Amino acid sequence: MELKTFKGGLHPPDNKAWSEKKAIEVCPLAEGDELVILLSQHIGAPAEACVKKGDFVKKGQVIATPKGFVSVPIHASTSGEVISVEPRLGTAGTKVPAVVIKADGQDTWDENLSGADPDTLTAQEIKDRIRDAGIVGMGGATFPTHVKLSPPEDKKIDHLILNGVECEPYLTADHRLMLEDPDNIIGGILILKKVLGVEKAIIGIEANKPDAIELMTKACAGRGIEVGALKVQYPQGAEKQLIYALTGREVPSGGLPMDCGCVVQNVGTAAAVNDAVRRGIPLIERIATVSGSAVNEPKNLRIKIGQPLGKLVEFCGGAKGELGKIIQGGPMMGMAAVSLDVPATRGTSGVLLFSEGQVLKEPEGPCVRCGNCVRACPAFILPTEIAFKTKKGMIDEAEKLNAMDCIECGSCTYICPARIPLIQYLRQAKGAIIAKRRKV
Amino acid sequence: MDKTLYISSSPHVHEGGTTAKAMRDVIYALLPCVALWIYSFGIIKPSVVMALCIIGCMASEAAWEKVRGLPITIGDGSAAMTGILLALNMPPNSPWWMALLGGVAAIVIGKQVFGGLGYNPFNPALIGRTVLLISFPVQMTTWMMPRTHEITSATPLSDVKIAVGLTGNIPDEIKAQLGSVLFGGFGGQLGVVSGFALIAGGCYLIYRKVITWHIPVSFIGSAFVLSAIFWAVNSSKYPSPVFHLFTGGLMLGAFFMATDWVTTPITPKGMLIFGAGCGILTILIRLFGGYPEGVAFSILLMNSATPIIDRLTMPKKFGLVTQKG
Amino acid sequence: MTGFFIILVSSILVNNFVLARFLGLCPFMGVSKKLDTAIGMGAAVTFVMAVAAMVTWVIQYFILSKFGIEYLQTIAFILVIASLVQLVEMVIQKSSPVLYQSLGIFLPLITTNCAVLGLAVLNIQVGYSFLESVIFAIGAALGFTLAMVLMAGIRERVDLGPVPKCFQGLPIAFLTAGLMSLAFMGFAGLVKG
Amino acid sequence: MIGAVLSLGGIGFLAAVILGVAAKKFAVEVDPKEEAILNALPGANCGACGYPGCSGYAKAVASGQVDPSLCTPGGKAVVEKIAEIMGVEAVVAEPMVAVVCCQGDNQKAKDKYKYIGVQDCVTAQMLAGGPKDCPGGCLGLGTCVVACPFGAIEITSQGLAVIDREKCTGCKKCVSACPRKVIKMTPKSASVHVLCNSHDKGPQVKGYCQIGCIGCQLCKRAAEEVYAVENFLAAVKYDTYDAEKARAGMEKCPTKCIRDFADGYPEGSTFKP
Repeated sequence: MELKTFKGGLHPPDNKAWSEKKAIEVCPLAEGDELVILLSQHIGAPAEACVKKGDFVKKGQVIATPKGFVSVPIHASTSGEVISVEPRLGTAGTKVPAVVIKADGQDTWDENLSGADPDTLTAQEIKDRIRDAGIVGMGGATFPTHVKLSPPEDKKIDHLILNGVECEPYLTADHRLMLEDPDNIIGGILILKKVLGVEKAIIGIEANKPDAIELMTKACAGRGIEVGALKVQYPQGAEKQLIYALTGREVPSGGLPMDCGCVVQNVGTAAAVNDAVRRGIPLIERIATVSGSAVNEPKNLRIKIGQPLGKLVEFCGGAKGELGKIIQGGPMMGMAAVSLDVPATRGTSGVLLFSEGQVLKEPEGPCVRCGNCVRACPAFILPTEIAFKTKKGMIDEAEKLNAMDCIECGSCTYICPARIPLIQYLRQAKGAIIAKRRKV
Repeated sequence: MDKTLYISSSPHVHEGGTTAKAMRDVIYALLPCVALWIYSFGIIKPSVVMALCIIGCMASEAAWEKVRGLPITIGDGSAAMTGILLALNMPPNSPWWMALLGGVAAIVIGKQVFGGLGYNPFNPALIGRTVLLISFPVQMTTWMMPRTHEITSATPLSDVKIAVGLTGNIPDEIKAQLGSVLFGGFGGQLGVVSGFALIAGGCYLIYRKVITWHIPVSFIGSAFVLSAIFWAVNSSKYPSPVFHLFTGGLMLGAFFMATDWVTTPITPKGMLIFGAGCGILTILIRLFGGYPEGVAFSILLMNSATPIIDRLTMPKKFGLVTQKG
Repeated sequence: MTGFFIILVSSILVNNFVLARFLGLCPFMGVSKKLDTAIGMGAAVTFVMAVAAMVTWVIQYFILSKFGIEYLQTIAFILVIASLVQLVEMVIQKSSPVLYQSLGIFLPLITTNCAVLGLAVLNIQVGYSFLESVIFAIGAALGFTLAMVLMAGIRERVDLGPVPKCFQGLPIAFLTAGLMSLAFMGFAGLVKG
Repeated sequence: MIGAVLSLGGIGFLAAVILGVAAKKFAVEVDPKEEAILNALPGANCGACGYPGCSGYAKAVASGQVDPSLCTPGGKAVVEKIAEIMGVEAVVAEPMVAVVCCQGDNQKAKDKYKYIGVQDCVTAQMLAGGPKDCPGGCLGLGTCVVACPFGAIEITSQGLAVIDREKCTGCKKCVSACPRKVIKMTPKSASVHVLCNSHDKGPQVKGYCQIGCIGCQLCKRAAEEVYAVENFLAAVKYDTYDAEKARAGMEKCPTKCIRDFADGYPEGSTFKP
């Protein structure tokens, strides 16, 4: 089969072998365990807590209500007592509002939850169910799914694209999900197709997961869903690059996928949508890969939102050697965490533990203009020039060099021989440009 | 857990390359030609020139950085690389002081006054060579015959230039020898003795992804095409393209000097333009200019156009293409 | 035709006014900090040179030679060129304030620009015909613009680099110009003219 | 001879006529006031006035709709000069200087992680809220140093930003550059300041900083007129500032987070009072 791809990018060693053959295990939750459920686990306005200290909550019960359209409710991941509603250490390393639940060990479901047959629902009813279940993009960006499913009237959507690429090294959560629960994903895709009213749905999968490609192709046969095999190339899973690889369309600069008739959803999101609509289960669990050189036993886990990262690592045999860095998500775009006390969120696609020796400590050298970053950049901008201008405070120049088109995939920084943290300069430039635009 | 962890921006992994590693790769790629060069010209003299060039470069870089209170960067190998390239551009029988002076000029005027590695607009080794050529034209054009080590001022390129200048034609006896440029036997720069070693080194660099194919291919390609046109028009006056490719510093220039990271464009399209410019200017200077050899000048000229080329060839950002479908 | 071509090539590359004849260094150094202004300055110089070549040629052959007062050449040329530049300055100020702002004090500099005067005098010395002197003027101006544009490109980069303090600004610009002129020496002998 | 005079004179006359006509035709009006004001301004283009550069401000003032006293870097002399040009009364505001309200350098304050990356506070702040455990403390990466158009800020050998009170002109560039809002504007006449920016409670502050304000109120009790404590952080009330009393309160501070700059700048600084 001919493999599709995009222009630019590179191919880092994927290190997936550590966990790709490991079946998903449920990360246990014991009586008395604390779950720290952050109130802002999605892009958009944070939810507002609707429980208070001392309340007893059941699994799946809403504990925080959305504020505004781009926002989703938050649910209790297990049954137990709310022991506090206070700022806790969050994903970003700062204290953010959270609801802390002490598990009672019973894991009792909220009896008000019920599923429905999607065929009997209207598109709007399905979207409401998706929002009420708190579903957000499971690839890590955590953008509320119901918003993505509500394009403005004038945007004609004709493609639904499913992201099963998982181009980040180490991560195998989506891979395992596709292997173990294809029906759930396909059920979700059918629902999403109905909501969007599109004919065409394509699942993009990188060629380093031949078993998943084969299985999904078989499972999708005759159900109006195609499987597109993609070349192993980072960042194949970035929205714009994925759309280009599968359809040949380019999302206009500064635009959204819907501007070229596409909606992209992660396969994990599709599975969550299926759960939410057919069975009424809100988004309180997800699959995450725990891996890295400093983990004893890399695994794929089904985790509860709010479990501290430390618990997940403990279940994987704990950390070994000297721990240098904790990464939430993949190594290319993931965020480093301050400690293992940080709770898992809806966006936690993986937890990577790097040993001290793996931490990149080389100092930044002068740019030698090798052009590696230019060739690797999938957005076709000049990272080094922008970084240089940013360093000199020439934000206007950086803007002229299309700094805003950076997708922050990290390819430039990965390949830079001078070890310049280009992506940080680009973020700095983007921040300054946004601030400047707001001012004017 | 009490240990303070590291936090840095993503990505948390790296391809593993460093500037120093790449410089070392360039030096490795040059080793075969260096060995051949030293061997062909009688081991001792060329070794001294080579050593002094390298010492001149590294010492002046270290001294400059010491005086300015900057970290000493001779460990990254870029000064050594400049020294090697400079030596390969000099007559193997150059006086010792010239080798040292060239090294100092290359590093100080060519690189350090601009702020060191990464900021120099011109190729330092070529600055060193050109400064020497203009200051000491006699010594810089006194070549040695390979193997016999006979002193001569003649190179194939200058023979052709003088002959054409006098009679308007390439004399038959020179023409007869032109076919053998591939196998050496002429005095002059490096291209003569080790064309194939240079190609091998260049291929190694492309394989190691230190350089890309763009500049060598467009440099050699454009030089070949242009000289072939002239040759086809009048083969009694203009030498053959093969002769052009394997004489003088063309191969060295195409693979090692015009591909210098710092002083050449960063965009692939810009690299093609850069290489083509180098090739065309080289042939024009060789055929019509006052100097028999134009590689160094053409690369320096294109170096000065690099910022403009970069600006004009800025890639079109993703998402600017008109909609299909 | 080949004659014109040779004049053009020779004045742009071989005998580049800035990098080979070292004329007009003042605006070359002053206005080559940014590419946009360099191009604007190049255009202004091109215009002034072309017109100056025409006017001075006419004055030389129809006034100075006629009355046998060639010894007044320099002063007459300066007078004409100065008023010409004044005129250009006024027009630019009115029509393009942005260009006027960025060219700043360098516009009046063309007034006493030795490149323009040199061009006028060279034209007469070499004995170019009217058409030849116009071609020569355009070539010289294009060469000037080329040098300015290349220089501006390099300077935009060099000025942002960590140049040692004592070399910052004009010193490094002169060094760069020197190295460029070194490179331009490669054109020596390219055409005999 | 006559020919020479005539021909040169003729050329000159012709040129003069053309230029004269052109001058009329292409005349561009420039407000002389604007130029005079521009000459009076310091020319630092710092933006303290809120206009893009000195020329922008000069234009605005010349139009008569903008207050001539907005140039803080220029101080009294410049304001008076501009007022004179414009023919209005000069109102000179009390000169202000910026103060870094933190003394938690890398010896005294704890880090919550080891930061690797671009040496810039704004960028570091984006990563887990900055390496300093204290949410308000100075990161010491020098974004303010770059922002300062007057070279009045240095990073001490112990990694703390310090502002020279003599060189500071009060342009507020550093205030807006600092991502942690640890730089505050204070009257130049006051030399005693509370150098802490953490609103955390006492025990928490003690946990990460030896020299932070713990909100103990001792300074307030010693000099009620000069000190206020709000949200567990003491502050000097500059309206009722009094040097004597301020020092009295300062001496009571158990963590030494109050400093009189007359006694010297924080440890490691090269500035002299």
